Amino acid sequence: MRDRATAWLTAKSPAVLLPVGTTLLAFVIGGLVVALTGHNPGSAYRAIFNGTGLNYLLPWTSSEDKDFAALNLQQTLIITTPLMLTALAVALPYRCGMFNIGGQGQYVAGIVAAIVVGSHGAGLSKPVHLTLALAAAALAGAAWGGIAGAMKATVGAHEVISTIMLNWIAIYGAQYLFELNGPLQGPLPDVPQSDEITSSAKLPAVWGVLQPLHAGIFLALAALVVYYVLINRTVFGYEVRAVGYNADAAGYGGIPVARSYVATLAIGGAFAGLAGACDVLGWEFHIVTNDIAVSQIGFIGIAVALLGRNSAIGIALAALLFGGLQVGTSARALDPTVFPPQLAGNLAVIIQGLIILFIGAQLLLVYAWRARRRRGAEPPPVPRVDPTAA
Amino acid sequence: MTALDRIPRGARGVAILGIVVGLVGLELALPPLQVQAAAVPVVLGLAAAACAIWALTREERKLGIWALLVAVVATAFAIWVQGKSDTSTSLVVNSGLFAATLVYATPLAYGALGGIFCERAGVVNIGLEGMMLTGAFFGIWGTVWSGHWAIGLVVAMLAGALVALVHAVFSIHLRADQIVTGTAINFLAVGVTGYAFIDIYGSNGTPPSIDSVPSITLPGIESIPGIGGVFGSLNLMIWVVFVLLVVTHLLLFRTPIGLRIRSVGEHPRAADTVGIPVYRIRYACVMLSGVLAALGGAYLSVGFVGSFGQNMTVGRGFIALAAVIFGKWRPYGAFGACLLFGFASGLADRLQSVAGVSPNLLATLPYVLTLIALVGLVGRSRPPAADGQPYVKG
Amino acid sequence: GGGDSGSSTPAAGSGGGGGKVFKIGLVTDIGGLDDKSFNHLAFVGIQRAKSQLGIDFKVLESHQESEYVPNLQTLAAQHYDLVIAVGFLMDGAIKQVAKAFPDVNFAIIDDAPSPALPNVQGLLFKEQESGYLAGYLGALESKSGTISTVGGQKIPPVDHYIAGFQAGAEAANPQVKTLNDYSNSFTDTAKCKQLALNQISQGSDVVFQVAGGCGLGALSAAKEKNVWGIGVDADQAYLGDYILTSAIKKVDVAVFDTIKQIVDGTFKGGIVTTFDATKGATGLGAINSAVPQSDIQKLDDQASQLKSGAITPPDTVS
Amino acid sequence: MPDAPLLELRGITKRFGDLVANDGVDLEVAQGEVHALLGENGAGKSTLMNVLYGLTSPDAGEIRFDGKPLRLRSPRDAIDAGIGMVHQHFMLIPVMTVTENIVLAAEPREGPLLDYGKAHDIVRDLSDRYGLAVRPDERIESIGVAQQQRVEILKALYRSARLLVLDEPTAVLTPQETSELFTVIRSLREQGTSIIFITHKLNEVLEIADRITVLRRGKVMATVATTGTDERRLAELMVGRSVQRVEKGAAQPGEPLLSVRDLVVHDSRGLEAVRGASFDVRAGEIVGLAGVDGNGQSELVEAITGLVKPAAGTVVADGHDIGGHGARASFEAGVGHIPEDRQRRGLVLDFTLAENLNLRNVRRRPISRFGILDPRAIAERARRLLGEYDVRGGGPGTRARALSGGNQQKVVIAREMSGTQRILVASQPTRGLDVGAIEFVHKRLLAVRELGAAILLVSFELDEILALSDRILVMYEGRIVAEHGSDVSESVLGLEMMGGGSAAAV
Ligand SMILES: Nc1ncnc2c1ncn2[C@@H]1O[C@H](COP(=O)(O)OP(=O)(O)OP(=O)(O)O)[C@@H](O)[C@H]1O
Ligand SMILES: Nc1ncnc2c1ncn2[C@@H]1O[C@H](COP(=O)(O)OP(=O)(O)OP(=O)(O)O)[C@@H](O)[C@H]1O
Ligand SMILES: [Mg+2]
Ligand SMILES: [Mg+2]
Repeated sequence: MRDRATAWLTAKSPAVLLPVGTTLLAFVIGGLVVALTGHNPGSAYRAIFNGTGLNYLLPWTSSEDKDFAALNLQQTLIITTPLMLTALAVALPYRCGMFNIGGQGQYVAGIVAAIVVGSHGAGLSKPVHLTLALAAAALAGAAWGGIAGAMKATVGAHEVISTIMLNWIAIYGAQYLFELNGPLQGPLPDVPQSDEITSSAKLPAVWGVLQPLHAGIFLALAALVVYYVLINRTVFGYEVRAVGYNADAAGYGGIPVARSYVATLAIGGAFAGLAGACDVLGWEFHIVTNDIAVSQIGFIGIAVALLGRNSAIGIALAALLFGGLQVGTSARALDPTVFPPQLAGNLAVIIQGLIILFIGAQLLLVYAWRARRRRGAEPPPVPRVDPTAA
Repeated sequence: MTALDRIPRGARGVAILGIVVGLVGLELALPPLQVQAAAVPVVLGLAAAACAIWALTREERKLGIWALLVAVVATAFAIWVQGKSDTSTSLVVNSGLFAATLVYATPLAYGALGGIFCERAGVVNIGLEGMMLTGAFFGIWGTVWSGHWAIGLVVAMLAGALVALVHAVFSIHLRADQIVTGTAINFLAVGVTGYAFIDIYGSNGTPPSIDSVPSITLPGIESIPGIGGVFGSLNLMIWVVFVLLVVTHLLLFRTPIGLRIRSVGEHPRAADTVGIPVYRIRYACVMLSGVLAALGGAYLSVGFVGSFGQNMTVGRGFIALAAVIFGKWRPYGAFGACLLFGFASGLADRLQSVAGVSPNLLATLPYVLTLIALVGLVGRSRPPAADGQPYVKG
Repeated sequence: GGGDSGSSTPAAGSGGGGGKVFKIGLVTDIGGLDDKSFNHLAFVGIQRAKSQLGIDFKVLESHQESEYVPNLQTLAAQHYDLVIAVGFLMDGAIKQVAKAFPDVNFAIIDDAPSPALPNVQGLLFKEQESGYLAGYLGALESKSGTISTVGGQKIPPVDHYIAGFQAGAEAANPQVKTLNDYSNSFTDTAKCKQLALNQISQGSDVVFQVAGGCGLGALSAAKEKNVWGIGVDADQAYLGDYILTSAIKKVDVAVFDTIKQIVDGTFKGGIVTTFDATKGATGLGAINSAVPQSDIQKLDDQASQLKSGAITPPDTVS
Repeated sequence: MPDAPLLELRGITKRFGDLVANDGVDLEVAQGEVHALLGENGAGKSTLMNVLYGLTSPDAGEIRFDGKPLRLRSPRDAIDAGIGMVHQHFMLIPVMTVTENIVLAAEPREGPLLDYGKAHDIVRDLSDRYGLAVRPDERIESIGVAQQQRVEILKALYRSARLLVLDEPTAVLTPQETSELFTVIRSLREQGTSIIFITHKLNEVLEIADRITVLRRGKVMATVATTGTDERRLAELMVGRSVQRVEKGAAQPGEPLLSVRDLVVHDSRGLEAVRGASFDVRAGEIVGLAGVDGNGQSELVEAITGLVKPAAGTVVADGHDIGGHGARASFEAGVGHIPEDRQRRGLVLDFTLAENLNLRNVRRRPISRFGILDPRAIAERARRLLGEYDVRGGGPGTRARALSGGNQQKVVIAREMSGTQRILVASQPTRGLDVGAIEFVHKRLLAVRELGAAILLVSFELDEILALSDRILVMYEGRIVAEHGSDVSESVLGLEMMGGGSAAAV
């Protein structure tokens, strides 16, 4: 019995204990920094945790706290939703050996398309209109990602450069569309803002009032499942992984390598486009030019994907972590006597950075582990990407 | 043997001819000549395009695309310019444009040189942005604290090295995913500099007058028309980046240490087997990269604007990273990419007042031009073979 | 947690209300408290209200757009007496929250919610008045006859300033040439500086920045090239003696006044209060001592015409 | 033989997890001795040498060099002590030149700069002194493996190695190149250099070594003097059983299955590598393609298997024109392909064995249906093939990277020879394999020939070509310059491969 338990532990340790252990370590070190700045890490963390709304799930949370917790949990999940999708936009090309920094641009492309379709066609029935708006966003994201893919497949243009450039083109382009006197500016003459989404194109609310959690979360979860199945259970996914690991061998095996590049960047872009649609059809309902450049959803998606090791479950957890951090470190959650409001925002960013850093370095513990067992503790290999993929 | 024999023959030569003809068409339309007949650039443009196509059909792809690009862009620009009055043309194309090109290119160039060192040694550095931001803040902080810009720059370099050390420890020894670590660096830099900025300087920001990096004026050159407006008086840090550029090139490609750095980035095990200390070199290069990127940030704050603002680098580190790849991990290539980007940024600025186009639309210009250049001119780039891969000894 | 009302010990109340300590909430937009612009000034105003009116306050800084509604909602749910939203970006959010909390009073800066809501007061500024005076003075002091503006983004508060500036400049000197560029960013100081340098090379010798923190770059260009700089929103004369003046927008006054209405029991929703020259909320900051007295008199004349309504500067840039 | 040994290894033990790669190994090498190290794939030879070179630290044991104990913290220490090593997988940097690779980490300087002129002279001197001709300015990636090997040896000699380790140096060499290498080894021996020589080829061992140590599963089986032993005895020591040469029956060729006509193929630099090759391979025969590396064999194979588009000419497989239609079309037409580089092309090393085994037929039923994979079918097929081809060291879920070279090759062969393939292009199918594994591969090739397959065998090993082929083609500078029956002599082939012989006159 004991042997079996040990064997299980040995087998599962790398997958289960390491992330948990390093997350803990991350929080400990983050706490040290908080303490260094003269604050109590314990209460800071309690505030952050409660700020995420996850205390809603704890049985001992009092009922008046529960309302507030519910609000926060809704907001956490509202952010988690697009993060899961923009992370997928990174993960899928990553499996194909490419590094898509362009999630942000693809997300913006999705926003634009969702607004154009979602603010017109008021007469349509909800399912039709909603589907059209989502599809348009996915297509726009796919097109934006596909450009980078096509450039790589045809002239070998490095996707890191092209996606960075496409991000800014999308951002400034969208600002142009909705700016004062811009071609898609909404009805208010002196507000640089788009049209409103008509009610027939809004994602249904599922929990809460005012800015409730919307059905986009199911869309994102479904996308995770799609991703999982696509990568692990389909011929397409098999081919993508083969290209990612070894494009030479894939070509030898008869796999169309160039097509895989285009397809994965396009599908990734579609995920990011859907993220844009979720935000705009789920809770924003319009876009103001100022918001376009400020949004970081696509960029954070990169970290989410890598932290989640490009696996569906990992992405879900990492997105929740990031969503929780963003909401948990919001000013609502932090006591101004502990975190002066002028500094709270930056302290929150520092804590987020530390957590990414330490969770990213899972191998910190692998190190200790390997001292005892030289083999077996390696995390599953992922293809090498970024400037690596030629 | 006549002079004709020395002209490059065949498709190459024709493509080069096309480029020259296209540029001549443009030059004729610009001050001081300003030929006002649309036929001139059109004819020359067509001739250039013909050369380009001739070359393209004879398998001279790269130069052919160059020539085609020049033909189209130069002709379009020349015709557009002809429709404009004298003054609006000279508003756009003047020595200020080239000076602005250098100003925009300089922080990118520092960042890109840093990126080259890091990636040549096999460590991907997506944290350039954060390192630049760190340098921007600590450059100001050091200058204010000491009263001397030089000390400010030293402080910036130290801060950059320290941040880079974090990147180095995590990606070299702990073998974390280098992209995750870089992302974390970017977060940390925003948080730390923002926190310190507000904590130290409050709401009015950094002091209004700080000791700033001097400009070097070259009296002889200053008075030369054209060139004088560009190079006559340049910030010291711009001259430094020129020097660093040459030094980096020599170091990487002409010295033993450069050979070793490149070997570590290409094939760390091979380097290890001849006794090169892989980890030490990687540490040194990553930290050097932090130092250089921090200088780029410090150029923005101490060198150029004389103040710090939260997140004032706004993505320049990413552009620098793109320049590294664009330039195929070579200093001159990357610098060329920085210049291209700087030129396009300066051009977009200047077009605002004359073009009557939305400033937002114009703001896409540098990115669009980079994309076009990427497709047309650069093509495939091969990174150092071990870039991004942690090295495991034994 | 998190349900606790924020601030430290309430000061001894001086305002009315029989010892009741009023709770005032402030929600910033994504520019944050350190935007060197309205968020910061709103914070100044609420701090002043605390020390002078003895109110208790809580500030919620928004780091992303999705926080607007929950931030407003949180304060409203905690029965704050007044919740102030800073910036037109919160237009949509405040409409939603105000409808859900009809018993809570709201105010929003730089926005006139339409249709009007019974518990929301819009607080607008005639930035064009400040811009007008700045442009007028700038044209008077310009030797080259060319003056310029660097805007952050083409958004209403920015364009109000610029439109007024251009009108004022023309009023002072019909031959004046005005240049205008946008940096498309409120943070990229280097870009603002580059734009200003470009304008200066085109002859501008007065540069008016309308770009928040980014605009410091534009002013730095003015300093470097020995031309006049004009600050925005707050009085930026502290930057040095190259500052000609600053176009002021007293968000702090608006915030303080509105809080005072609450304390005095005179607050009304469903209306838009316009803060203008007559309220002393727009105008110029300190004027550089190098400006000749005769010019200051002309300027004063314009200012009084603005107050009287004889001059109404435009608020859109052509 | 001099009395005091130059190198003594005592009780070296190295574990990787539960695996004991070296188990108390003792080894002595005398000054000026060529000492051969023999053993199956995975016996622990490379590991032992990595220990000796400071690349890995042993868990136990002692190294004495020159009579003194030697502590190795890194290869630097080994180099300083006078140990040089040519690794099994070359430690050369592909994008750098021959000169740069040789002087790396011990560069001649001129002030702060690298003195390229002097570096050239160094390389030229060395290559003259040891008779190892290289082109100093070529990049490693554009020279052949034999050249690369010389560069590796020069690298070690430049560092004044007194003990030179050669890990499987001949695996990639032609007979001529091998005998050139032996000349070099002999001259080194005469100059007092000691050499540890690892190979799987017993005849070479007998030819060049003074003494032989055989490893099996990490343990030393025996150390014997070369005089007084023979191939059979060594093979038995290595494998633990007797190994026979494969015997093949007479061929019964049928109709041509693979027809190549006037094929012209360009290499990656756009130069003509194949200049009009024409030949047939018929059902039930093995056609051997002999030639020195770099004479267009690789390009020929790539064109037949759809990896590159031929510039001219046709390839017809089983009635289908497959020239330039891609790798899939080629495989669909029945052409299996054992690629020359199993790690670059043949396998996705990070895929599991099951995934690798189904690389070719992943779009077919029952492996997938409507684009959805059937994991059970995949695993089932993999398990069957792994059993059938006797792949050891892992199951369907094991990653290919974790297998030894021999077993990796078996996986490739299993995939390419199973199913309905009627044509097989086998490129260097036994490169780097031990005698047992070679025996297995050869038996398999003959077995499919019996079943009526057409096999094109490309190999630098004349032994192999002669042992297996029914007909032999010789390729030189992109052309088929000669054709023989299986009874041709090695020397004739050798001459023709070098451009000599009757064909040269054509
Ligand atoms: N880094 C490593 N980690 C784990 N196991 C290893 C490692 N290196 C070698 N091994 C294992 O040690 C054993 C000995 O390998 P080694 O490379 O020494 O064999 P070899 O005799 O050189 O084989 P070959 O003839 O194929 O070259 C093998 O079973 C191999 O799987
Ligand atoms: N990290 C590792 N984990 C497990 N085994 C490893 C590892 N690295 C190397 N090996 C094993 O070490 C052995 C020797 O590796 P090497 O690269 O020398 O291959 P090889 O067996 O000699 O192959 P070849 O026959 O192609 O030369 C292989 O059997 C391989 O399985
Ligand atoms: Mg070996
Ligand atoms: Mg081997």
